[in-house]
Amino acid sequence: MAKLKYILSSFLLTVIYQLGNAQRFPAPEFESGHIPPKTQTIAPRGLGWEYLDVIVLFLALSIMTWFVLKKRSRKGIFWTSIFSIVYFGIIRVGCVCSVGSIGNVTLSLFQADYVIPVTVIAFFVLPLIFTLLFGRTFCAGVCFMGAVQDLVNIKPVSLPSWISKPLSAIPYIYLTLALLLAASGADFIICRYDPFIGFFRMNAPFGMLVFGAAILILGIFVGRPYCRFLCPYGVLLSWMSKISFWHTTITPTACIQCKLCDSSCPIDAIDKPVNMNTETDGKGRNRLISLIILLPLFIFLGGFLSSLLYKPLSTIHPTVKLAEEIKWETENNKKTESEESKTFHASGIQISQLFTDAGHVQTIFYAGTWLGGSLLGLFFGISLLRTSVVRRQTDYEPNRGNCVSCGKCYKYCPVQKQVAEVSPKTDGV
Amino acid sequence: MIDTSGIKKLSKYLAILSASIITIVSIFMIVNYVQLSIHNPITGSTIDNLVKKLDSSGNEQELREQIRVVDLLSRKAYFSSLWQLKAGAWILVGFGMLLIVSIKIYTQKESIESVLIKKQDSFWIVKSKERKMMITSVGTIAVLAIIISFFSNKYYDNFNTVNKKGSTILSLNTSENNQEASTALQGDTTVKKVDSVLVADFPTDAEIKQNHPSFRGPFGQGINFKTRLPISWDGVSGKNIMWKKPIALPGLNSPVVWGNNLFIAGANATTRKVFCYDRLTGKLKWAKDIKNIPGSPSVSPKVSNDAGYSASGLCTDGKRVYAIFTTGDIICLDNEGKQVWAKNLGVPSNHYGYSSSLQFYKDKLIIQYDDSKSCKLIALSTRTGIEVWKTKREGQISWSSPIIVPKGNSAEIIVNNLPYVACYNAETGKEKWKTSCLSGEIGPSPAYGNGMVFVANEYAKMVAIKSGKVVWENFEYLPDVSSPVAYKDFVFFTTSYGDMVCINQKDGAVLWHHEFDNGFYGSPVIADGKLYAIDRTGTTSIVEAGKEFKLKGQSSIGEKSDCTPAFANGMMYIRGYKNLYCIGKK
Amino acid sequence: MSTNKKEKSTLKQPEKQIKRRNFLKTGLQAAGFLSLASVAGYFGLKKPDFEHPAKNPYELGLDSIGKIAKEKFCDVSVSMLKIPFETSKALAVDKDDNIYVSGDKSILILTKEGNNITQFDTDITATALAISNINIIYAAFENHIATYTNSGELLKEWPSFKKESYITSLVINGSKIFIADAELEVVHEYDTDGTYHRSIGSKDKKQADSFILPSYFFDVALAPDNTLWAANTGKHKLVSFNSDGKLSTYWGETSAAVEDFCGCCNPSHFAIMHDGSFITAEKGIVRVKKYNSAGKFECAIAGPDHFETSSTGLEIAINSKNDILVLEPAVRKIHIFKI
Amino acid sequence: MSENKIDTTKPTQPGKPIKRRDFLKNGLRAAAFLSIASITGYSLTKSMSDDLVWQIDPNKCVQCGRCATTCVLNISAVKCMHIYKMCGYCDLCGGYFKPQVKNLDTAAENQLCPTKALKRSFVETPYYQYDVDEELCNGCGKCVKGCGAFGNGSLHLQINHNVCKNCNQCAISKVCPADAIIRIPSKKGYLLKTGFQAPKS
Repeated sequence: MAKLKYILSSFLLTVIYQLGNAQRFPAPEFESGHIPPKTQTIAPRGLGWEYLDVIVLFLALSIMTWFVLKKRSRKGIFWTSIFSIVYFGIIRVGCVCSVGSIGNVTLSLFQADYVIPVTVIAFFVLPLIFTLLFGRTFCAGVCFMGAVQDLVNIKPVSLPSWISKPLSAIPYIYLTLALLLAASGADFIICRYDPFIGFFRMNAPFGMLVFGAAILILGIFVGRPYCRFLCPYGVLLSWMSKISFWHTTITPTACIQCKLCDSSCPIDAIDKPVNMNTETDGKGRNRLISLIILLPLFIFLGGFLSSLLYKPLSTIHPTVKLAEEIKWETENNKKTESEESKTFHASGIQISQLFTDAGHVQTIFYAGTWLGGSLLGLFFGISLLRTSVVRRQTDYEPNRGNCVSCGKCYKYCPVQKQVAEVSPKTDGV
Repeated sequence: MIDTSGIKKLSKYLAILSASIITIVSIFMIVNYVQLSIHNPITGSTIDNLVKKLDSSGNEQELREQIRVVDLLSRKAYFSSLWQLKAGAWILVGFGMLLIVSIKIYTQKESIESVLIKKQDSFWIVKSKERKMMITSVGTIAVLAIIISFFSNKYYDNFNTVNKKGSTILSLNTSENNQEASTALQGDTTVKKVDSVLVADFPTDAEIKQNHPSFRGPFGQGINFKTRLPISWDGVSGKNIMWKKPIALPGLNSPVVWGNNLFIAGANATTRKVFCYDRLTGKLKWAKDIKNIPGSPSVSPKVSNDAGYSASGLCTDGKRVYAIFTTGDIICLDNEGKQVWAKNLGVPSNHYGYSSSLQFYKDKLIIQYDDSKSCKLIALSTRTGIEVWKTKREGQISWSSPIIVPKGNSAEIIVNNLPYVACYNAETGKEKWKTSCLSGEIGPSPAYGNGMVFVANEYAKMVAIKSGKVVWENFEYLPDVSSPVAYKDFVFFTTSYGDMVCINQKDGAVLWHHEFDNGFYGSPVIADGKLYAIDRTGTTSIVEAGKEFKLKGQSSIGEKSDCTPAFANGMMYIRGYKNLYCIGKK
Repeated sequence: MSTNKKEKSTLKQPEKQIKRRNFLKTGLQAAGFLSLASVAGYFGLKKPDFEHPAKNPYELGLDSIGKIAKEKFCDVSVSMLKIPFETSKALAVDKDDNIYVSGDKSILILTKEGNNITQFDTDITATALAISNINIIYAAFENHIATYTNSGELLKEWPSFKKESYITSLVINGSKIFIADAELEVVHEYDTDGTYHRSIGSKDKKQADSFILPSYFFDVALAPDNTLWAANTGKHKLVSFNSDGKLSTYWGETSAAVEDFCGCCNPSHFAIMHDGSFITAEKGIVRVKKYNSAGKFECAIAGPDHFETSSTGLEIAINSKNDILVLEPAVRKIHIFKI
Repeated sequence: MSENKIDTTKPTQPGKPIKRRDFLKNGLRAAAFLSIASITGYSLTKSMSDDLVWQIDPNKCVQCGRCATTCVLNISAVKCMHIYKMCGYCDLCGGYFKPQVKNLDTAAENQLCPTKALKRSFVETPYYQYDVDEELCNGCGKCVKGCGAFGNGSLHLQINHNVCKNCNQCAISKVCPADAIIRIPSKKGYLLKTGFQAPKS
């Protein structure tokens, strides 16, 4: 790969190089004493911003957490999210965001020659740690994508779980794909297909604008469609949140079963009370057992099926794409007029060299698809299992995995009101 | 009460208003965009056509005018449409916000009590629905995956190195295809360009320099172009030893490396083998038994221990590897170890054992074939093994190896024997010049630098030759087994008595001399700007290749070695008597 | 964790609702699967189309420019001489058609078949060569001139010109020698014994007879009628001077068309045949062309395909048989064209 | 991954299971912390305090025109930069004029630049100065190609930090046929061609 990269160079410029850097036209001496101007370059963007971003991120997270867990104030959460839209979205135009940083971190893990800025690592890690401690307060509104969707979600409609459950498998697939592509150095799809960035840039490929708009319009009714059904970072966060040390609750103290919050959650992340002993005999247990037995099969199938796709997937990688083209040329004994092929032939690299490079890439994809696929299989198996498992639950509680601590349910809880009236200083945890 | 209702009305109207504006604007923008993408005035061909017309029809003034007008309009159109897009975007954002706010106000509920708690399926029904849904959707995805793979695999080739099935076929037919293709692609460019610029069946000089294709590295000149090389290791403690593999058969030939393949040969009186290792893992990829070659003697001619049955270095051009043995057997194998061609050049009568190493130039395999009867320089076609040219040389037997001196599109081959140093045209085998200056039993190969050839031998002298004319001579120190190497303004060599000498290329003056405890048989080589010299005990002395003697380090593999190391980036390969070592940075 | 006790009764919904929901449900399912199928179809059935790659809307049609139409070539027979030099600069022939080449700090003399006669070293590579009728070699070394016998011994070192002078071409006219100085942008006229006569080409760049030489390419040659011709490369023109050094005629047009000269400093070299027609060499678009004595384009002798793209400074010499010798340093060759 | 299996509700049954669950949970927390820490640690070993910016390696660029067409901005952030010290100030400028140009004036029919962003101004015989109007330049690279073909290659495409949004994944970098678009530490600033010495004087 590296070899390919450094040999590739423009034909015309190699021409100049062959001239041994001898200039065709020497610099003139002006009798009129005209002084040639300096080449104008704008000073490169200062580092200050990048580190400021990290600090702001940290502060925003802390404040958000405070509002969520201590103050339990939806207003506070709302305004913090507005702030992050303004700062991270409009002022800093959204790059780099924590969601996208997955790509950079993965690449830094897998590609030897890629150095990753510390700030990007910070962006990746801070939300994870916060979530592991306090739940998904990042999603509540520090993430400007979430915030935007929260903003537009005017008429929330609750989706029946038989729609939302299968859809929520997409982030896993997306994440796996993103990791694979980033690790192989092919692309950062998360960043490339970020639906909202276009709005903040006021500039985007047409397709992306349409996609973004569609998601926003959908978001008017369906709460946070991107967060729930696409966001790959959300997967990691939900894992963290599930085992977080602290997490927000609907009610400040004890639930009084008033059912008022029942449909208050725009993203259906409230677990309703369940009393056990409800399934008809045997069925459940047998299914459970059979599913547990089937789990390895799921894993294998997942791996196998996705490994079937490694070739088409690998063509996303430029090297393989080029190799495909050159192979086609060698088979049909003609030249495709594409820039790629022109550049390749001008570079004078051995075709065999290109093919071996492509081979290495495909090997990565082959292994990657197997691994990722089997993981997907595992997730599928587990989520099936969880549909056959019941946990007794007496109160209305946020589902720790899915709840984004947006605090919209607070105001529905009468207890909260009382507490608020009794003592404005409420204790959330 | 009334108040709020009033606000609500207002917000309602606002919402409707902004919504309608948004729709209109976005429609405009889409139209604009589509126009721009269908016909981009900047890239449009109208002007070009007009200009063509102008060129053909002399100088029509009105045509010029027309062009100017069109140009102006098109640029106007382009930039204004871009401006429209930008403005539209701002409008959309503004009214989008307004819409959201107003709708929010409009849909505000008086009180939470108005929330209705919708009836729900019981827990298990819900769950079973979810389950069904999941299974069906995942099922469909799986089916789709199968369909996709079924169709797509027709279109996509397999370059994968793991999937055995594809790889061998590929690596075979590419070599053929390339040439057809590249010639086919040529069009009317001249033949010269076919083999230099576009890929033919042999590597470019640049590629040769990226590898270690023959004894003493690229072109056999003893200079390597690798970096980040190890300076300290220890074969006993295993420090910086990436891997260590026992070698099945003895041999004094040095490893050669191309890509991830490392080749060595080994032989005894009866069996001869070529080995291919994965240079990264040390895994033995294959070992090819060299036998039943027509004309090959049943038992190899007697050899001395200092030469052995496999002293001649192999060489590889990345597609094929070539090996020659004391029996006069020469064989060409592909990277998978399959025999491409093989022949016997006639058993050499050589009282120590034939030990000249192979070299290649473009598609010619260069063999210095000296024995007590005659001296020949032979070039075989690397692909077929058919003789391209053969040059009989004056003089007597030698044990040295040829070096290649690339000269643009051609190259020179420089060869020692007794008493001549001679230069041949690599294309034709024609002798360019010849100088008589050596005596004794010629072991060391020539060195080349700054347009000068440097040769030396024990009981003779060290001579610098420029295009056939002797520039200077020096008798002070002389190499006997190992070969000199010319680098920058210096010539370095070592002796079997443990001397390491640096000589000034300009005048032949000894710049420095250092005496090590043990003698050298393996030739010193320049790599990463340093001189690597392995003495007979297997200790490598690393010396800065400069005008002062600076010892950079001394490391031992802990086993005897008379070979010359091979290099890849960050790695170094040493052949000991028993084991093959890969040295790197752990 | 799961248990298997009797299930509590669940609320029943009215028929309508169920129907509607089922309808909705199936609809949604169908939609979802369709979208998936379409995605799959796109990826699975999409065939990579290499036949028609995306064109570059901003393509600058360069390939067409170098090309010379077949019919514009004159029919020539080509042969080649290899020369040993890494870098060669100057080329000349004497009246017996021996070939003189300077390169690698030496001067090499070959027979017309290319056999080595002699080679002798010089301190620096000669930048220009001229051979007098009595086979004395006039060699220019950037800013001074030396004369040698054709066996290589030095006859005379001329006092050097201005230090920064750079001589790119010499031509001998009986007892006179014209020296093209690309740095001073003039042609010096000397006697062959070294006495200065005059400098041709005015310093004032406004004047028509001033030379504009952006780089060290400045060739002079002698027409059969002994008029001096020089290449005003900055203006893409060939100019001639009468015996008292005044500008008499010129020709040459600027464009990339094969009939004209383009790029920097062209024609970089030229020579005049015995019938007075011009042979010009260009760099950038590397080509050698023939013009008649009036400067009208006749035919192309060799186009870019014949030379290395990078080739510059194709020195030209004409021997007694009107063969055209073209030195191509980049490939260490002398091309010999017979018309 | 196996977090998924874990029961996350407030434990309500008495006795052992609670302990078990909490134990398991703490274990998982530890695991999570460890994995985060290790990933961070590893990437930190390959980190740098500086930030990365996108630049074009002018020696690789082949002027395929995709900078103009694929940048996420409507007018690409890639601009033509003029390295004046490399310029020959020619009258017949391969970057300014159409290849087949007859008369060397600023008339539209002779100019190469589709947006007329390259300006030509007379200095003295025979020299002209060429300047780029970055407002108009859309980085199509036509002039760069022309200059490279007939001139010194003093014009070359480069990404303007001021315009570039520095996307985490530059859209152009993925379609560049020559892999010329690379990340460099921001303090390096610009990858400008360095002028070579003129043979004269």
